[in-house]
Amino acid sequence: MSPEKFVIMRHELLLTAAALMVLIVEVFSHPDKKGKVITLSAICFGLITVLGLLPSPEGELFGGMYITNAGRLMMKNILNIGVLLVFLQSADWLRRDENSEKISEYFVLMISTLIGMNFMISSGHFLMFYIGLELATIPIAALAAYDRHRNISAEAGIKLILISALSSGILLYGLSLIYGTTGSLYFGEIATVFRGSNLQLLGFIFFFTGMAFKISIVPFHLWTADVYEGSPINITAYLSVISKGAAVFIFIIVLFTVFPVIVAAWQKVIYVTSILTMTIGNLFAIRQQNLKRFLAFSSISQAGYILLGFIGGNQLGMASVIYYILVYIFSNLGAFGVVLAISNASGKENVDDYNGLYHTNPKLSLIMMLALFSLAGIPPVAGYFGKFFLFTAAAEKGYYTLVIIAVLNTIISLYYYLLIVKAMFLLKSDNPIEKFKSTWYTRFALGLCVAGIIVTGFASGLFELIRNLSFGI
Amino acid sequence: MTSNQLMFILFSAMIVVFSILTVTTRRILRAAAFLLMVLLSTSGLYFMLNYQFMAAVQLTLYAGGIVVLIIFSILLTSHISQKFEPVELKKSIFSALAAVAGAILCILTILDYSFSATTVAAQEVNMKLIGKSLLSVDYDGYVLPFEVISILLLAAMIAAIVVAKKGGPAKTKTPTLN
Amino acid sequence: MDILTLFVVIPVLTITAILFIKDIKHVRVVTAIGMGIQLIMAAVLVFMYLAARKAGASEEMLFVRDYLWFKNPNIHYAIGVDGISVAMIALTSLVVFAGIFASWEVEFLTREFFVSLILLASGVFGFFISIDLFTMFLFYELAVIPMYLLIGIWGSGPKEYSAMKLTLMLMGGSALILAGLLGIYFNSAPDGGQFTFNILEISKVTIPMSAQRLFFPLTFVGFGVLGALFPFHTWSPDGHASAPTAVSMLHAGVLMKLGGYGAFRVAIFLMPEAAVELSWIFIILTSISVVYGAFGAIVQKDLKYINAYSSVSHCGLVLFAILMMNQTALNGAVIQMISHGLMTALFFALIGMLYGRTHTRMINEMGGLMKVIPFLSVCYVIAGLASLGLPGLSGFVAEMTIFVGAFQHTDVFHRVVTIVAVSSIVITAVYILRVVAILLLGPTTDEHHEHLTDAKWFEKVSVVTLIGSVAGIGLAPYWLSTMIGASLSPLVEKIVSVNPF
Amino acid sequence: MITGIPIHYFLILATLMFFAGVYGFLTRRNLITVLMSVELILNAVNINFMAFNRYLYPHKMEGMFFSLFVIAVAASEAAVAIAIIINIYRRFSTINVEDAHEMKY
Amino acid sequence: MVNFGYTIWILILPFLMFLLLGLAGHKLKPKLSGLLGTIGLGIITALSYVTAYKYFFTSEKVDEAFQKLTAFNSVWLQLTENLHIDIGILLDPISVMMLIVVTTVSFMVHIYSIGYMHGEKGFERFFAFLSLFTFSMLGLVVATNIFQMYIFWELVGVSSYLLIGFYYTKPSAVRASKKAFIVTRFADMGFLIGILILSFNTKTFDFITLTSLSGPAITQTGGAAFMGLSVLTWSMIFVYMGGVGKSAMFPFHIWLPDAMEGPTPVSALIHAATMVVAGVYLVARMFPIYSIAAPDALEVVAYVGAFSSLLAAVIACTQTDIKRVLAYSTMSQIGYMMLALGVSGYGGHDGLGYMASMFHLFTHAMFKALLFLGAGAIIHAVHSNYMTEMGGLRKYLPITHATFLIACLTIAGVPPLSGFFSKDEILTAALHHNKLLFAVEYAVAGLTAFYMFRLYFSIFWGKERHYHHTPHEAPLTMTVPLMILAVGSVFSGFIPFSKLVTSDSRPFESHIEMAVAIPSVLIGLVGIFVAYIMYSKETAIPDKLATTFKYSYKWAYNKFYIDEVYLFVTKNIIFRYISTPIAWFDRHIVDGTMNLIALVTQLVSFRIRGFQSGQLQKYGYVFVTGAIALAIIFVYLWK
Repeated sequence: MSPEKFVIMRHELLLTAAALMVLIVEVFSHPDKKGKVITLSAICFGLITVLGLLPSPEGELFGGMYITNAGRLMMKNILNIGVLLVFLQSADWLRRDENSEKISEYFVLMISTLIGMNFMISSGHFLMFYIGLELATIPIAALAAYDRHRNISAEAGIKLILISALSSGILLYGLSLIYGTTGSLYFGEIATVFRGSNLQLLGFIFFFTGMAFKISIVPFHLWTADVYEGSPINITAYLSVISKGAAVFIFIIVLFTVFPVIVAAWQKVIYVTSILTMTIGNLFAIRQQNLKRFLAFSSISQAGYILLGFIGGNQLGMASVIYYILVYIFSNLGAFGVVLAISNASGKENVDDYNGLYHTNPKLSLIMMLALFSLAGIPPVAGYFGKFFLFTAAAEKGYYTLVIIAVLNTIISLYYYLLIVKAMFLLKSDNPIEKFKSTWYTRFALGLCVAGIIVTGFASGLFELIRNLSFGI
Repeated sequence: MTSNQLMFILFSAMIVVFSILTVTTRRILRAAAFLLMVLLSTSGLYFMLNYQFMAAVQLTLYAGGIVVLIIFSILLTSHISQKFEPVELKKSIFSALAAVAGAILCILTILDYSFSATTVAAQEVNMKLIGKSLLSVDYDGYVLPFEVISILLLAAMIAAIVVAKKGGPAKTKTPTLN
Repeated sequence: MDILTLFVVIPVLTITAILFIKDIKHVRVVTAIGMGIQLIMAAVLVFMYLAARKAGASEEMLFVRDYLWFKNPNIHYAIGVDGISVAMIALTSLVVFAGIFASWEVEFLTREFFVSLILLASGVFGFFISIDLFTMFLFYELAVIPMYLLIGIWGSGPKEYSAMKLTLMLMGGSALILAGLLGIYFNSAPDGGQFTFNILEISKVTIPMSAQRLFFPLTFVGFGVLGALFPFHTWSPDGHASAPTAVSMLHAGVLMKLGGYGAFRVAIFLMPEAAVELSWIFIILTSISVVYGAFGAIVQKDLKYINAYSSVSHCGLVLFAILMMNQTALNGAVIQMISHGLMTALFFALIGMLYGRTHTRMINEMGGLMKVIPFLSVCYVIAGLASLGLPGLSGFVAEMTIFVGAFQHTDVFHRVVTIVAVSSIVITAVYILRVVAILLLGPTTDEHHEHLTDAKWFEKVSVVTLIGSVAGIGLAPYWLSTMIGASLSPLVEKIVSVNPF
Repeated sequence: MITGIPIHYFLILATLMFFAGVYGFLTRRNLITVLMSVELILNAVNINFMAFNRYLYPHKMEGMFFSLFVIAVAASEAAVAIAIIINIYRRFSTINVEDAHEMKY
Repeated sequence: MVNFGYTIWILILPFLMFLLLGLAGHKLKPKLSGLLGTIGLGIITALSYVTAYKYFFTSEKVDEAFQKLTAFNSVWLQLTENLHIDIGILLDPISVMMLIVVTTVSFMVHIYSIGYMHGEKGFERFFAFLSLFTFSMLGLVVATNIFQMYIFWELVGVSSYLLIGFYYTKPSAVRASKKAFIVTRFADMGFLIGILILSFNTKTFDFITLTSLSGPAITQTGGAAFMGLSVLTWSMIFVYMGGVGKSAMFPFHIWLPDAMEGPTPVSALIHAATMVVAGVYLVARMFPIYSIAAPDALEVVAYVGAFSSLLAAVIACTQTDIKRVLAYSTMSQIGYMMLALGVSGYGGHDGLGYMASMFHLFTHAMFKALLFLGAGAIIHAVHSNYMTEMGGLRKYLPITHATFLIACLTIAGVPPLSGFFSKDEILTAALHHNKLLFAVEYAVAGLTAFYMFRLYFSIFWGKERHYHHTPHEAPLTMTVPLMILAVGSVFSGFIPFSKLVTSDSRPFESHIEMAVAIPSVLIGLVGIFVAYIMYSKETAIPDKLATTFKYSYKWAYNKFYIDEVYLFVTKNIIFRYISTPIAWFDRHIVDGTMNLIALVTQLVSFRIRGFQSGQLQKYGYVFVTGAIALAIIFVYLWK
């Protein structure tokens, strides 16, 4: 392989190197100085993130099994940013005594899932796609079960891995049908012979099911809430943002490159499921008390909105989906960051516990509010722009009914986001969360989130960039 | 009826029967045994399909690896003689309905489709070719998945360790959460 | 930097300043200074506008600036004003200015209060200067959201419920608007070419009728929710009742006008054909609003409820006039917006001050206050008289313009509903006088109320500013009416070209 | 060796096995048996791939390799799943799937 | 051409006075503010007299007719291309006459009030309101267009409201003021609708254009007909509705008696002499239209006027509150004026009724103001409003007594006092037009004489009551106006109205028709005589009569229960059956719907929670069935 090809694959290679390095450091470092691993990993990952942003040639490797172009690179970069934020946020959590044994494992697993996602995004072949998908799922199940002292953590782990196995089984069955009817698993080749017969449609639906599981689209979402609730908060954040984002990315790539022929069919599927997803997600979110669970349902409904960008089948839709994921990363990680910080400091995770938070921790409350507003799509924060573009994309193809349903759903979602705001700002508590100071990591992560939430919206250049880059997918 | 067909009927009958037994038997170790039978029959099918390599892999990896793993875990977690309570009727009926519906749907759709065999000459599958393909970086080469799966296996190993590792210091301390 | 953008920048600067002030007591001073500057700016803008018009500037909008923001969708930061927006900006700065003095004594989380208040104001200002639908909508929502905190934190009564209801209903309206905006956007170039959000450009094309039929109701109802269109007005009584003084002032005074302004600027102006075709539905709804709100106000016991219902009635009149779609009625609509904005702000300011003294808003728990706090009481009477349309105060000018304008339609339907709307002036008189009689006149009923103190200096500033404006418009409406009228002509031309009446 | 056997037979067989696995997934009480059902599902998929490869596209080995990797993935999946199951057993002293429902609604 | 440009000051001055007294009044000494107001009004009065002189005697006439002069006009508000509200000053015979009436009476009342209101709390407020009223009334009078008239019409309404409720701590006053405002407001709604219809058809508000014989109102007699009457007629009836309200004609008269809760000078000024005749003035102002283009509307005017005058006269006979008696008397007299207009034709001698109406308006202003001010002096002296608590006061209040007697004689139509002349002209006009109306008015003339002298005798004669402290004559500030007005009442009958104020502004010859005059004087004398018998001494006759005609007396005493009907309508129908249900509907149905949406959402959210059972296999079940369902739907059903 020429060096140029290394550059093309640099995301994956760098990550692999990082994972190995962490392992090596783990082996050779003194047991009492495991904390250093955190710093090392964060710095290392920051470097990778920055390096990933460098311009890169496009190209195909391994006979078309690995495809990279500006658009996919951008997706990887977006994920990198998200993971960096998650790493920063998890620093405090990792420093807790019960986790000190497994710091480097945490990083290795996280990075390997990210490698999986990157391969998934870069795949040009369903085998690569499948392996990437599994690589992105299996270690997360272990991470979900990471908290050995919490029963629900193990429960989350088993739920995740079993449902994911079922889902990948169905997905594989679908893939097998697609393979049987087209004779290839290369994206490009499938696209040329795909005609949309019943069997192919069946294959597509089963494939869709598998993706829907990852994106947690109704009715394939039921695992989401339990796994989110049971997992450690940073894993939940990772699942809700990175894992979902990667799935969205690859899904959009597959839809546009493999199945453009049956666009009418998948638009219908998405039409129905997006309505279901938004509505069901919102309806469940209303009643949640546990913030993680709450954010789980919120993220389900967010997935419904994201589908709006798919349905147009247009370039604006693609761009707005990618853009929205970016925005969503900042917003959701902002929210999770606050939840995590508070959970670390006080162990409280319920909405009631947040009563009167503003009076003790005003900054955290403000960040939380900003993040929630961004999730709800309230201007002038980025979420507003993201949602607007998604809706615009759907409206461009005339899906006005869908847009109206979606905007009405945003009202419901606003309701429950406001419930949190209400708890933090309006209500008083006899037993508020005490004032505490976060560490540098958390602050930095939250600062990045806030900057992202505010800047991503106004900086039109960013969206323009995404729009231009997404053209090549 | 040719011997092929006979063999096929034999294997498929075994597969179907043992599959159903696997998911219905009330003794867990038997279930594992039935699963093993299914996997073995499957490898027989692979022989029939003239994929000896795959049949071997199936035997070693699946039958030899996974099933053994499963049996170990059964031994770890259950009494061998333990008999499950029967499944709730409602649950089993509904699940069966779903499964049957899905099967009918898929079968009808499959039967509806007329597969057209390729006209390109078949490729002799031998170990050399498999090895070459597995290490090829060109079209139809599988070195990249091969590399990635190694990462996956490594990650899975670490994951399994992380999960199953008997608790460190945290175990002795009272958990602060929950 | 152009003068219009300053209207958004100054609030933002003020907020920044507030955030960096150490001493919490200086917060309100800084706020007052900031909004004072804004008021001066508004005056300057009015003069600049008039001067420019006098100098012969004949474009529809003046001081137009257009910066590309997003290329696709074609979003610009486009601003510009005509007489209507200038008038609304002036109104807003007046009400905000008065509002700040009315909330001089906010003790709880002072800094946050003023920040939210100014954020709200900046949304409103932004809305009025925008001529790009996207930016307009952005500012619109920006103006709605701080309401939640303002009512929820500093409100009274069932504030959480009210705040939630208000926010959700308004956002529900804005959801419809959003759908409508997208529809307009994708029909803004029926002959091919670049889609646009720019109002001026869209107004030059005719949106296909089939699209108009769908999006006119959406946008109109969407804005109508904020304009308290029956039956989407129910956020108003609860919201106003629970809101703190300045917020009620701003909300009833300015924010509800966003509804009318938007309904006019977006719904009617861009889709006149559908407006003509479908207006009858909304005319019926608005005439119901007008009469219904007034009747509803008669039996209320809470001062703020009375005023909220009264606002339903008056804002219904705004929408009613807008739907009449002729120069005079539209002119009346704009004047009514301003007039109602001022006087309802005045009302709420006074109610707030009364509440601050008596700690009740129930009219049957108060009585004979005229003797105790004459200044506030007289001001209340003046506000009441303005509200019931006494000549010499602004309400009269607006109502008469609307009635005369609405009556210019030759068909029976429009004239009959006009007469229905006219009947509201009597009902208004009934509830205003009822309140005045119970609240202010007669003997003092509660002995605790006998030692109340009259208005303090900052309250006087607040109230006098508003009364001055109300009386100013009422006594000499000509300049305002002409300024608005001149700006309306091009808009009306477009509407009239499709209006068969 | 497959002359006289239509491809449909293989596909139907795989489908039956697949849905037997699904049925098992939906009804088995023990987490390990659920895992076994998953193995059935994956195995069914493998049969599909192999059959397609042999019958329709014998000039390439995509289906076969896919099956190969599925087996590998299945193995790692099983490993992790079993690790978690054992962990659960340690915590709950049971691996009845119905007992793992602390989180709901 | 005489320049009348200065007349604008007639409007500006009182307004400035209002602002000065209203804003700075509480800082001035009460005395000073009263004085300021009075001086200001003196100047205005002087200006008015100058104007009248110049208008009637020096201004040019065309074709013998007084011209309508627009002394000042400026656009106040442009509504449509054609319609604009102007603020201006229109001088023609009736407006100039009204200027005289308004300023004179107002000036008298100002002077009187200095004495009457002495020491009252809110003295300066009183004068501020008086100034406001004067401003509004003058603006109404000189209005150049119907909308200006409407503006000032509303303003007089509100000044009246403020003044009736001057004693705002007194619940009855508050109620009365509210009632007055709302009732007139309701009538004004009719006025406004009338204006809208009228202006829509004629495209103008301007009085000169409207009333010009070649103007749109008269030449195009309205558009389509509605219920048998032309649109124009309807508009004029609606406009008249405003007049009915303001002039307290049936059925909108109920506010007037209650309005007597206000300070007596106010009653004299507003509710006797000036504001209440605004309705008459309105009809007179629009008279050409009524007469030529909408005779049906004019009939309405006549009948409403006649019925009101009769009704009021009957009620007045039974009331004991002297101010109420006077109020009903006012209503009755205004009925006369309305009737006169209603029976009048246009131009020349046909316009006798019009002239008579204006004439009566003028004389009535004098004597009714006198009566009220006199009543004020009496009340001032005895601190009671009820004639049952008075008697034999002539000893204590000589000046008041004398002037009051003059006024009573005047109103009873005893020659040669002014009332005789004006009433006689009205009866003449009625006789020529409609015998029925004449008969009614003839009877009313008798009743008027009766109840006025009932009042007179009860107060000044009869049995002396026990007073808390000896009544004493009012101070000079109060008696001087009485005397001046008495002079006016006596002599104003000699003003040659038919030369000055006529329907077509051209003078004509009028003379007393003995056939009408003699019977009317006779019946007046009969009325006085009956009253003398019944009330000059304490007798049992009134009570006896009251018991004989128990029911009719009770009905009349209770004002024919019209108030109760109104109360029923407002309290029961509007409050109980309209407003309360609407408020309920709003809270429960409309708002309830919104809450219901929220509730249903919550409920659904609760109901579907079973999906999220926590059971892995249920999740799997949903997963699988979901996949199968999607497949069935999208592969087979919905392609």
